Amino acid sequence: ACAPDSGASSSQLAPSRTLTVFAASSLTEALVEVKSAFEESHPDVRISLQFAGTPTLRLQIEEGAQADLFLSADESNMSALRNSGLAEGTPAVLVTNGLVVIASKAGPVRALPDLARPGLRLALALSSVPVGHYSRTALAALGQDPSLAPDFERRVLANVVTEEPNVRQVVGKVRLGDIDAAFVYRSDLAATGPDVRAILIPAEYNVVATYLVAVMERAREPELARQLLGFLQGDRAQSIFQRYGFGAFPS
Amino acid sequence: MKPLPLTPWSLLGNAPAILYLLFIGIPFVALFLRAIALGGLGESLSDPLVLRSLLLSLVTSLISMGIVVIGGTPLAYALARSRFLGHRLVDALVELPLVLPPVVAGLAMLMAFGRQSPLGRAMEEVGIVLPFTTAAVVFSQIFVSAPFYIRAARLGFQAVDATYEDLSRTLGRSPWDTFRRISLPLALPSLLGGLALAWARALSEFGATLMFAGNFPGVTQTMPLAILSALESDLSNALALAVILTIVSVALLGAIAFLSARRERIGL
Amino acid sequence: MKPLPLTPWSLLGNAPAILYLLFIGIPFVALFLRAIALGGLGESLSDPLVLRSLLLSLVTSLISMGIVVIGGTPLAYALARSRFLGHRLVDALVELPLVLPPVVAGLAMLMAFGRQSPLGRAMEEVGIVLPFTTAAVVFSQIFVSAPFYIRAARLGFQAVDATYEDLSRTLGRSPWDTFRRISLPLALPSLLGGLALAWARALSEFGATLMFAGNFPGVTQTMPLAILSALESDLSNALALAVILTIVSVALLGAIAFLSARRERIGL
Amino acid sequence: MNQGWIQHRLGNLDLQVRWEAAPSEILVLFGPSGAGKTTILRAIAGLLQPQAGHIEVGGRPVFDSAQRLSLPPERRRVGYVPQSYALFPHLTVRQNVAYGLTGLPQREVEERVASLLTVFGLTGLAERSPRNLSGGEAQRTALARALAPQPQLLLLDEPFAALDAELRRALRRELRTHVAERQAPTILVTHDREEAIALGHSLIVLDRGRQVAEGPPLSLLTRPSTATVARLFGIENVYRLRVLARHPREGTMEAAPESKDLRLVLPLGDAPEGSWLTAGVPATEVLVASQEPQGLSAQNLLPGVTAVIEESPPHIRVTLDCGVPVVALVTPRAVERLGLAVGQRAWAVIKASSFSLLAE
Amino acid sequence: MNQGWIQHRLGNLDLQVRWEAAPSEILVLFGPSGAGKTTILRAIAGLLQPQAGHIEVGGRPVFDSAQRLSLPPERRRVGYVPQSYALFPHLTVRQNVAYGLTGLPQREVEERVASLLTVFGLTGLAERSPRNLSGGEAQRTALARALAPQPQLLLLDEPFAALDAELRRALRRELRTHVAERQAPTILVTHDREEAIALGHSLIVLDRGRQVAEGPPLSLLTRPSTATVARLFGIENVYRLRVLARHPREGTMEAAPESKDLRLVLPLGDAPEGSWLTAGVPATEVLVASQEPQGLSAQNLLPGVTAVIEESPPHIRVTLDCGVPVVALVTPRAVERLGLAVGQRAWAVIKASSFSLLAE
Ligand SMILES: Nc1ncnc2c1ncn2[C@@H]1O[C@H](COP(=O)(O)OP(=O)(O)OP(=O)(O)O)[C@@H](O)[C@H]1O
Ligand SMILES: Nc1ncnc2c1ncn2[C@@H]1O[C@H](COP(=O)(O)OP(=O)(O)OP(=O)(O)O)[C@@H](O)[C@H]1O
Ligand SMILES: [Mg+2]
Ligand SMILES: [Mg+2]
Repeated sequence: ACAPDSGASSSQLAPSRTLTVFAASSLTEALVEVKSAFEESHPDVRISLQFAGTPTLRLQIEEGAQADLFLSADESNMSALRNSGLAEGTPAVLVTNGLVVIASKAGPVRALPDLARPGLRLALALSSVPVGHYSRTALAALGQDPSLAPDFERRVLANVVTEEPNVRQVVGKVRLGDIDAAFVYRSDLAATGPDVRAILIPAEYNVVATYLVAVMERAREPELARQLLGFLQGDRAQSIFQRYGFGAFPS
Repeated sequence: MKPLPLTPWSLLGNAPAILYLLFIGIPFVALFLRAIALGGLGESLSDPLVLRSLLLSLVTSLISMGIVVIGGTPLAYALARSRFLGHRLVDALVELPLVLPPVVAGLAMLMAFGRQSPLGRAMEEVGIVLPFTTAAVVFSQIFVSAPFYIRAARLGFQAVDATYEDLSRTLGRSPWDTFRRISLPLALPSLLGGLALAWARALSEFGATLMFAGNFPGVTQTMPLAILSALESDLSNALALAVILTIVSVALLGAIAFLSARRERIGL
Repeated sequence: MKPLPLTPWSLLGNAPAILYLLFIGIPFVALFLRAIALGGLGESLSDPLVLRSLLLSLVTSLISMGIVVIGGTPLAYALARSRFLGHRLVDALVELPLVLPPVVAGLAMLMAFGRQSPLGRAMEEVGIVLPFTTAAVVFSQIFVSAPFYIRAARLGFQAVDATYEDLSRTLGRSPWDTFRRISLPLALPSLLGGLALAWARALSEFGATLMFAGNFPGVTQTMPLAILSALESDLSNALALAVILTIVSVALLGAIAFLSARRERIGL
Repeated sequence: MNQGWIQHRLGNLDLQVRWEAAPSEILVLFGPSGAGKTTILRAIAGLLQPQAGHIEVGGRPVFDSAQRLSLPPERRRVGYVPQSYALFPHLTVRQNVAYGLTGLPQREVEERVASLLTVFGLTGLAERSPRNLSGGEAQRTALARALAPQPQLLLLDEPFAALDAELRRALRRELRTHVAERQAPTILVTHDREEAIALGHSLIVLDRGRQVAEGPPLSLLTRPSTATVARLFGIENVYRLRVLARHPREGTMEAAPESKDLRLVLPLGDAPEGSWLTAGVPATEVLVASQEPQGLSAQNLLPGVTAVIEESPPHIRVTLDCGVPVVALVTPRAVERLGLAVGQRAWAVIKASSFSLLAE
Repeated sequence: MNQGWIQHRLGNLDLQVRWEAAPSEILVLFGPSGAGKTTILRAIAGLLQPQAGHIEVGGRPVFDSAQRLSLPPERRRVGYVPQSYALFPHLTVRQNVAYGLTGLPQREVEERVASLLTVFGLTGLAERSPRNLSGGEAQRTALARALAPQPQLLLLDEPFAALDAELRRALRRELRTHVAERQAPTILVTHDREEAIALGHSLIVLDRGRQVAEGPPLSLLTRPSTATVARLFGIENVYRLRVLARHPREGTMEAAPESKDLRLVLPLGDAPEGSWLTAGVPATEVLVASQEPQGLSAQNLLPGVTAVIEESPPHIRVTLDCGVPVVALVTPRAVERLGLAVGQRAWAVIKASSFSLLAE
């Protein structure tokens, strides 16, 4: 399911406090597990998760949504919130992420150079959402790779048929086989399944996406939120994140 | 009386009917086949979260439809019959919500009733907070679905011959009696038709809801939002939920269709 | 004749009218005020990408409506008049697309016409590719909007007294002539009403389109998708686009309303 | 008292009428198609606001343009049977009839409806939808529906037009009884002369919105005072004549149509010699003779030729060409006996006193 | 030739009828409300599929249940004026009339429509919407619309019911001319005896779905052969009598109603002594005397009491109670002269030959 409730074991104790967490949708699976872990150790706390694209979450917070903690997939949206005084203190780094190319197993893409073959159907995320921005950066970097065709970047972009506002939709379309290949987060590999092959991007051309976390100014439970923030940065949570393909936060 | 066998029309009517059937039937068949192939239907059905979403969808859409019918029916009747001040204006405004992509509609509601707006702040001061509550789900559903009901009801009332209403009045019945016993039953097929459209729309609503009410399980996560969430992680679960929603909605619409068919049989 | 002044009703009708007006009016006012406050309207209007989206929206919705009207009208008439094989089934199926959240509808279409399906592969072999093309935009719009038109048209045709059609036949007019000169004009208010609903729905469609057609400027990025894309980065731009879409849609709906008002004046 | 007057313009109709109907009286509105009869009923029922007027039902003003008074239809206590019946299509015959019966215990409603259904011969059709009624059945249902709430004033728009002679007679009797018993007056619209005279206690003759005559029906019929009324009432022979000579001692005068070699003897009137007048005689008062009549007291013996013979049950209508056309209504037996045939010579026999002088 | 037969069940109606109408003939369907008249027209027009039957229009079969033939209405070339007019509400009067004129040059259409509008007195209303017509105006529009395409067979359902006497007469003339000129026969539904006889070349009398009589109207009227027809045609006095004595030499027989001290002299028939028969006499053939009549040739002099006096223009209907009720139609003048009043003694005078023996 999408956001499983705290397990049956903890439900005897009526949770008295609720934390609302707004999180970028790429964190979905990992965060659901982290939530269970936290609730296990804090039986009186219930975490309510709200996943969406980072810009949407920011917009909702700006328009008055009540959130205790905000997990952003990039820096710019977080700093916008900080600038408008909605985020408390300096945002902390949560995890890092990288990009990977995924390709439909039934499709013709087996390696990076295949991306430039004419007639392919590729998907990118919108340049305005973090992953879309990162994808274009990585693509531009790959264009410098001498082992690839000289106009690699142009030819790949010519194969793009859709710019998705959400990275999860990109994954879905590749899974369905209607899109041959796409740039997604490394952490998304956890949600791909067997129909999809992963093609790694050499580290020198890859990007490092940094996820930030901050307690919100209007938090109802600021103290608890700070506790959760600490928990997120702790070993237990970080190991869960790593299992889902995220990099450790550089402490 | 035995109706004329409209043979040429039945045939001509059949061609688009078959095409349309295929066009909408195939995706549904694909959806169902894939959902079955991927499995997970039984699992989803026993998931308490799914049941909560389903319940939330049913309850909120029921409330929305109640409000739409109670508020929309007199409005539609007024639009059909009387020429009150601003009649033209309201008539044009009724359909306005349809032209906004639901996400933008949700955004507009957020900007109207959210904390950033004077209205939202005033409401907050008296303790009313709309955004990200179950009430916001209802608001979103009403916003996007009411026009369907009101428009259909208005056309239905307009098609009722005013002679019947006149005659009811000469028989000593008040305008209210006349409305209830003449106009309403005569327009009922249109009202039910509009209600079916509006209900279907409300049940499938997610854009405005996501923006204005958010996506919190048990509070604002309706079935469409649950499907959307599942879609981002677990296709088989998403498809299972979509199948469940379809079946439940079809049952509801079937009930409405049954009601209007019964009315037709007794001679409407 | 001077109609009766239905005073109690005008009043009772006014209360929901005013409430509804407020309820849908306030978000629109908020939207417009915010768009103006943030500026960017002029800028967006001169952005060639915006104009391309607008044009794409208009062209695709026009094509969709053409197909919906051409295919849906005889289907609605057949549903209203004849009892052909599978009549009940089609009747129930007509509204089915409404119950799917548009995103799921798009997913279903992708699974039906995409590369993974036998049908999609067969089509691809003869050179027809639907997903991620402008045709897919049209398909998505038809899928989500046709039910509104068909249902309204069906109710409209049902309200036409069959006596008129019978009489037209005795006057030597073929079923087609009868349809064109009697049934169609008599049902026209309902047809136009349904068309307005369907058009508004098609213009605001983005869920199915995003899923089935993708979001590519100039090819599949309609106005709602442009708004959605802008929403992810630049609120002022998104609001400006929403305002533009609203104004254009209102102009279209106004034209339809004007047409039906004219028909009413000449005595329908 | 039920009375009133209205003034209303509608299309090319300029309606001006004043009426008065005592309790237990049937007032007949009589006039040709388009005279404005339906419009008057609609105004009284409250379904149309006349531009000016004053309307009282049962002594109570229900409309007054000067006082800006206009009671809604449901408070006027009138029963209205429109020309098109307007039966509620979603209700059965029984439910239609019961519709106006509010505020009564269920049992009483059922009894009243049952008795009305019996009176109107609708018992077997009680559960029928109005769609499946014949024209006459629909008309009877509409009548029963209007009578059910026992209105203070009954407005009937050609209520018997779709009924056969027998039913018509039975329902006329029913209507008369109803009016007499309930002291509830009725305004009845008809274009049927027989009906007007059979049912009406008083009569208003309308033509193109104007009230051209009023009074008790029989006196209007036998002494029609204008050419319009005469024509409307079927005084088939109307002539424009010039007075040639006055014979005050015999109580007669002689007159002739323009440029026709023909003299008619009329009852003496006021018109001076040389003036023009209009005189009429009903076809029933004209006798036909196949041989030149001898020793008859009748003063007008007009020779002519039989031009048309047509049936007009229970009579035969014979038109003679005597210089002017003369229409006579004779019995079939007489036609047979006289051996009348088209083209034959024949005489029209008219008593001077049979002529009416129509003031013009 | 236009002919056919149909059999059809509808509700409690069991319709069985056979008809035949020669070119330039008007066939009248006559019968009480609910007899099935409208149903027959709808079947001929093709708007209803009878359960069994064979229908020919202009010699061409358009329906045959055995051959499973059923032409659609538009190929039957019939013109139909339904009882409810059914004018197209979205078209003007002119457009309604022009509706059936297809495949003609525009100018001809305009001319034909203009001439029809003139004939039907609709010229001033050409651009009106049917909503704003009076009942009679609507009926005329429906007639003009049906006539416009010059159908091979005209089906008229009470086409003059909403018209005043003058218009009715004028339009009847128009219809006769049309039928004669165009050799196009007409089937006309009416419940109006006068209309049936004035217009019909032949007549079918229907009662509850059954054809109870047929033939030329006048002979049906004067020699009605069954009690039903007699009643329908207004032979007001119908008695069930037992034959007491036969007087073959005088050509008469004596008969009496059950348990009534009353003897009637009838024309001689086949019924043996002691058997029952039904005899009828039209009210027009009954004379009324206020004193015991002396030296009259009439064989039935029935003493009685005046029970009812009512107007029935142009006559007065007097009902005497002579043991059995006897209805007489007399002139107003006679009532005046005889000083007739309710409750007075009076005699009914009936010639033996006036009685019709109604086979039962
Ligand atoms: N809404 C209207 N607009 C214009 N003219 C109208 C309207 N309604 C009625 N009329 C005209 O007013 C006149 C009187 O109409 P009304 O219905 O009162 O006639 P009527 O006496 O009942 O005739 P009929 O016996 O044919 O029913 C008619 O000439 C009709 O055409
Ligand atoms: N659809 C129906 N279902 C059941 N009964 C019907 C239906 N239509 C007509 N009838 C019945 O059939 C009978 C004949 O109807 P029809 O309309 O032919 O009568 P009609 O002779 O035209 O009478 P009228 O002079 O009153 O118009 C009526 O008793 C009517 O109630
Ligand atoms: Mg009228
Ligand atoms: Mg009939």
